[in-house]
Amino acid sequence: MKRFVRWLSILALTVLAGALLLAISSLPPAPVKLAGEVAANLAVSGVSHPVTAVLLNFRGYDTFLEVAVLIIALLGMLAAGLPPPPPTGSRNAMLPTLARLAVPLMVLAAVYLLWAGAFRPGGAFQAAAVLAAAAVLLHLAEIQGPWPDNARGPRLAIAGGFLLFLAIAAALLVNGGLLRYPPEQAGLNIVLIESGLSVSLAVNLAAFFLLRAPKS
Amino acid sequence: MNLNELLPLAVIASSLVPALLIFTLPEESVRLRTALNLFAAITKIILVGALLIGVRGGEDYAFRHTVLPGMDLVFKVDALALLFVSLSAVLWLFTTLYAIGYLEHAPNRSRFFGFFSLCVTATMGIAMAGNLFTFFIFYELLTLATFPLVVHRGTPQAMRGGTIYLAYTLVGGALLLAGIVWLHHLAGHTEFVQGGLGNALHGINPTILQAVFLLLIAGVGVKAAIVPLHGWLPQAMVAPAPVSALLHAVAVVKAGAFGVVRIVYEIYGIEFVQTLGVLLPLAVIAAITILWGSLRALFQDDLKKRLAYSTISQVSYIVLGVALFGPLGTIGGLVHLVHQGIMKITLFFCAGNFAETLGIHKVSEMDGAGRRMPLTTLAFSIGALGMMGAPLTAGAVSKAWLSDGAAAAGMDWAIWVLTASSLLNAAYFLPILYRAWFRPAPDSWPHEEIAARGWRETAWLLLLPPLFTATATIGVGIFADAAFSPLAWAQLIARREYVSLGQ
Amino acid sequence: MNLILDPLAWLILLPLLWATLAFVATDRYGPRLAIAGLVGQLLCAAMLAQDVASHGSIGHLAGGWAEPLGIRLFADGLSAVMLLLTQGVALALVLYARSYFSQATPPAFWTLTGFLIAGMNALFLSGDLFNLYVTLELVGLAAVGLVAAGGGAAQIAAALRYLLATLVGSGAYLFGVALIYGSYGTVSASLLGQLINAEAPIAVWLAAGLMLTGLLLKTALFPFHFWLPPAHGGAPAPVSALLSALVVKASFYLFLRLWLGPFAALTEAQPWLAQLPAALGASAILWGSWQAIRADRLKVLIAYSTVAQIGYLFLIFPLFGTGALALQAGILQVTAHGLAKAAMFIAAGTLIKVSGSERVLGVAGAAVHLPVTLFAFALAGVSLMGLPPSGGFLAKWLLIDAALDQGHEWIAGIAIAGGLLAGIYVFRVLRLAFRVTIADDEAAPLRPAAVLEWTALALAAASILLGLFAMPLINLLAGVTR
Amino acid sequence: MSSGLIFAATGCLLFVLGLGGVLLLKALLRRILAFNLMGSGAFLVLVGLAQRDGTPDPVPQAMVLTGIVVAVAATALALTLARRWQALTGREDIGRVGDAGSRRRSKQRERRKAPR
Amino acid sequence: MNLAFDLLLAAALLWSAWRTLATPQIGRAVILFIVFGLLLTLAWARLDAPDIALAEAAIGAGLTGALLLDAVAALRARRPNMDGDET
Repeated sequence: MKRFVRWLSILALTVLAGALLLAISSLPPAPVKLAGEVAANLAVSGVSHPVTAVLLNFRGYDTFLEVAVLIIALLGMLAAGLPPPPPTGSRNAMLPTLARLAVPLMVLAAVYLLWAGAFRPGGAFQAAAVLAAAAVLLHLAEIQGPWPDNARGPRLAIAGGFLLFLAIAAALLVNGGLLRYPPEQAGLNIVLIESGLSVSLAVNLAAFFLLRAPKS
Repeated sequence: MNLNELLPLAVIASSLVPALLIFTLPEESVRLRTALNLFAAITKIILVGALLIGVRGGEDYAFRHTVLPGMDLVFKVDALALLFVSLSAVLWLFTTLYAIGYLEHAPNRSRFFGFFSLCVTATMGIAMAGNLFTFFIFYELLTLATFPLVVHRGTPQAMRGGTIYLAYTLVGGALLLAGIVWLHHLAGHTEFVQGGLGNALHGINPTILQAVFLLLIAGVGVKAAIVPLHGWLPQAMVAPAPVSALLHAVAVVKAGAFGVVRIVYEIYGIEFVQTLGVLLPLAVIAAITILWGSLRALFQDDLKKRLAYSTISQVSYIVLGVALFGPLGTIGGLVHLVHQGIMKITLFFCAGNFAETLGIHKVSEMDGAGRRMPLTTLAFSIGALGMMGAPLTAGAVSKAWLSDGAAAAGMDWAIWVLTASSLLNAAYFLPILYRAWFRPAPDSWPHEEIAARGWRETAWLLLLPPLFTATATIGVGIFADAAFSPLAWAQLIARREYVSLGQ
Repeated sequence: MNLILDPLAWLILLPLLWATLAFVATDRYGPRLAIAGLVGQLLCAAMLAQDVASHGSIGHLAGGWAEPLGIRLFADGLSAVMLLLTQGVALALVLYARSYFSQATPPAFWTLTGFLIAGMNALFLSGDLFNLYVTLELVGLAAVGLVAAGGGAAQIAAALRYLLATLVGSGAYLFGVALIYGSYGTVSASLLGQLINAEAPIAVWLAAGLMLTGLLLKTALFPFHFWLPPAHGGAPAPVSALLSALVVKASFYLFLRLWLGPFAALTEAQPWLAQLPAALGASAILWGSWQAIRADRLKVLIAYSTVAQIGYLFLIFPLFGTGALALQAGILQVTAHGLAKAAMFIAAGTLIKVSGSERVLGVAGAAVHLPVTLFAFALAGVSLMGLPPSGGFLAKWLLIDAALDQGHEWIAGIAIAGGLLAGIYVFRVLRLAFRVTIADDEAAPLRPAAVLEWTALALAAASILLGLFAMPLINLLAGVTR
Repeated sequence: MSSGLIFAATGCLLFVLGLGGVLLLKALLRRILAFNLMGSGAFLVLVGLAQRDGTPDPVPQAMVLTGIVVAVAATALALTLARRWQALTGREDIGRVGDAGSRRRSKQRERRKAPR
Repeated sequence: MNLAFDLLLAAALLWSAWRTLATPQIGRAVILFIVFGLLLTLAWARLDAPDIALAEAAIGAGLTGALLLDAVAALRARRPNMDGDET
């Protein structure tokens, strides 16, 4: 029975794969072309890089909710019970030196990515990832200890960036819509949001590694 | 909202509000609860009195509230509704008095009286329902409100009885629901109209209409304990005596019988039922139930069980009366709705007294009970004689009209059924009376709980209600021709139902 | 109107705000933030419903960009009903939870609850398929977090199974969105409603299939229900209530929206498709009821009842004929079940808390020492059985009526049979409650806090009263276009 | 055949592969990996199919950025749960043990409560 | 040339994905998943999506990979016997 179900599922999946391939190979061109719309409105978006414009202006609301998803994942960890911290003293002797050298460079890279996001590939998410990686490196080098589950600092940092985003979204309701930037201030708003976000996201991502149950 | 809309609501509220209040009362506040109960019962009787006078004068009392598009909650007080309303309102007062005495030291009285009042609320709703939708709402509410009463004692037998009761009534409810929605779908509405829905039903496939009729009658037939849907009633007698009174006389089986009346007269219309060819089968089923119930009663040693089978038989008199085409049978059926209630409640009160005072539960333990408890036994005898149709009692009036109705409808076999049933009634009641009055008393009673004080054989509150209802059994028989007697009222209803038929 | 007080926007912002604050603040402030926030949200939902009732549907351009470039939020009668239900039930549950968790709150409970509600509100208000994906994840992950709360092995197992199911569900949904975007170049639901027609390419059919199936998985429709009983039966009572009453409805809502909106042309072109969800719904009713009848633990019984009750929601799909009956039946069922199931779960929570036993048998004697809670349980049961007067009854009535109207008598039969099966499992509990227990003679068990009993009763009473005052809800739905 | 279409086709196959993995594999970690493959497949289709005519489209690209972050969030949560599960039970898959175990436990609790 | 490269890359993606699920050792599977992520980065570059390529490298392959490695190490540390990888 079990084996039968298994083979049936594999058959069904194969059929699905075939149908999907067939479907995309015969697809007529799409009637709506958003790339053109993005290009047409890029000038008033506050940034010159189209992906950033979509991410933080045209579809900024998606990004807003997505930050909440990241926080929820962290909350889920807290709810389920944090893993214990790794045993200390097993680090590679070279790690602290490496970390001390690399971390400043990584921070620099993050700032660059954040700044670059306005007009070329990069932005808050990539910057946050680099920052988080720096924090993890510090942690592995045992320079930065694990965060206990009631640590205030990381929580404040995570909440702060998101609350800033929320405050801007709410304040802009005066313009008649969530996150509806006035064109002349769009750039400033986006920079503000992205700076807040990169810290918030970085701490959030780092917390996946650093937030550990207190040693029993 | 004017007074004519308000009055039906007030009748509902006069037991619904006390029910909700009683639920919140702590167990110890006996006085407050008693006061509330009596206040509610008396208020209701006064309200019903006002309605009686108004309806007789041709006043219309109706309340309408839209629940869904095209579906209204309707309370409509017509003569038929009032027949049932006043029966229940009056008997409720006595049952309440009786229950207060009966449950004097029992636990969980707040819960009991809460559901008790809720039961009566449901009965009022059933009586005053202006369409099948409303009828169904209160019909199911009655099921729900009686279940906690049936299982009130919490014993394994009570649990079993309650479960069987639920199984029957919930399935019955489901059938009824299916019938009602189907009818609503076919006819567009389910309002009760004198003479039936008429045109709304014409042009519909008769087979479908027969099926719907079957569903509807089966649905209400469960509560009316029509054979073969009667199985729950003998099981439910494990409930405390006031609850049995409620089930057998005031509320549950009456709700079923009343439903049959509404469906036959005011949904399909008696003439249309005749045309569909389902009137005769209904009469036959009723006749079978009458005989079957009486036969089974004959073999029960448990007193309450014997009474339960007797109820099965007697309630179908109402159905039989309804199924006899012509006003005489209708009058017989309707008047029996009231008369059976008064007589049967007397019997259950008395059975409760025997059980509470002396611990008598079985017919075989009845020897000499008449000497120890003469008043109760007297009341019991009157009730039993009434059931047999002895002259000057309520039973005689109903049976006379039913027989006339059968003759008028050309269904002479029904007369034989009635006669046979009367003989059977005598066969299962007379031995009880004989034992109670003429056999010597045993040395000790099974379980004597209440000692006699002078001529007062048991507690006040247990004694008065059966005495009153026994008196009423004779009263409605002797004064059957008085202005507000049940008979006069049944005649009024029949006149109005058949006027719309042009008879 | 004052733009900054736009109730639609605040329904999303408020819960996010208090959830984030609860994340930073200590547990002591969690309940206060939640209650204050939810009172505000309830107000917003009422205002929004008022607006919808007078203006029809209301749009809100996030970022000020019109479709297809931007995301358009919108509210019509359907969303208004869901929003009202969500805020109302959540408020009662939060009040209950505050007392229920008075000794120890599971970690992150308040903040997760806030994010969960935010996610649902965002879902009810979104008109953009990709944005809806994000809200789905928001709801799904927050719900998983709540299930995991407490961290016992049973909770973790339930959470893991739930997580995998919800991730596969949203994964399939996302893949469908990708195909849709590839086919039309937009993910705006309203635009797609105009673009998609019966001659749509295969990719669109596949997309619809994947998205709808993914949502069925998240809604736990039979046979995708396997994750629900452990998750809903194992979580703390307020969480179970939140999940059973509201969370599964969110993905159902989306299913319904897609069915009636973007994919309407597809489902109308192939009417037999509608039989599939109905057939699964019927199976769900039978299977879920059967499992509830033989469940050993009280909360598992209630969870299986949810499996069965979800089935009713899917019976409506073949019945969208010319009239509005099917939609009314579906939404009444959503509302009535939401209220009743929340009441039942928290009543069960109180019963379990007092008796100390999670088994159905633990209810014995509750009629004596926990009358209010038991009464709430019974009223909720009345609505679940579809007995009058209750919202569940009206839903069943409309469903049967619609079934007869559209000539699908078997659906009417299933609805009636399902009510009887529900009667068995509800009365299985109720009759036990009346059983006299030996424990009665001993010291009475401790009485729970009043708020635990009365919140359950309030929710149950609401599900009953819905059976008498359903017209406002029906009127709200009148403006919902197919 | 454009790059877009090639990678969209790859995405379809990855999605089905991942889906099969999540449904049919036992080990939790493996299923989490499979979920990530599923997600990557969806992302490739989203961008690849939209760019099948060769012109870049920033809208799906932004969506994928959002999607990647959501995926990492889900993965982090799933891994925490899997680790916790293994720490509690020593198991690295979830069979039907979850129900049976909880039922057994509830009965044990029952028994412990009984004498009170 | 480009077409050939794309096809090769697609094949490599599918192969690494397949191996990720099929390889018997979980540690190796995670490594293969990281390889898959890096290949995916190339694919994003081929699709003119440098933003995603960056994010995929940093988050998709990088952070996710690190999380997975962390988890594998933790799981392994708790296993009673070191030799038994999962089946």
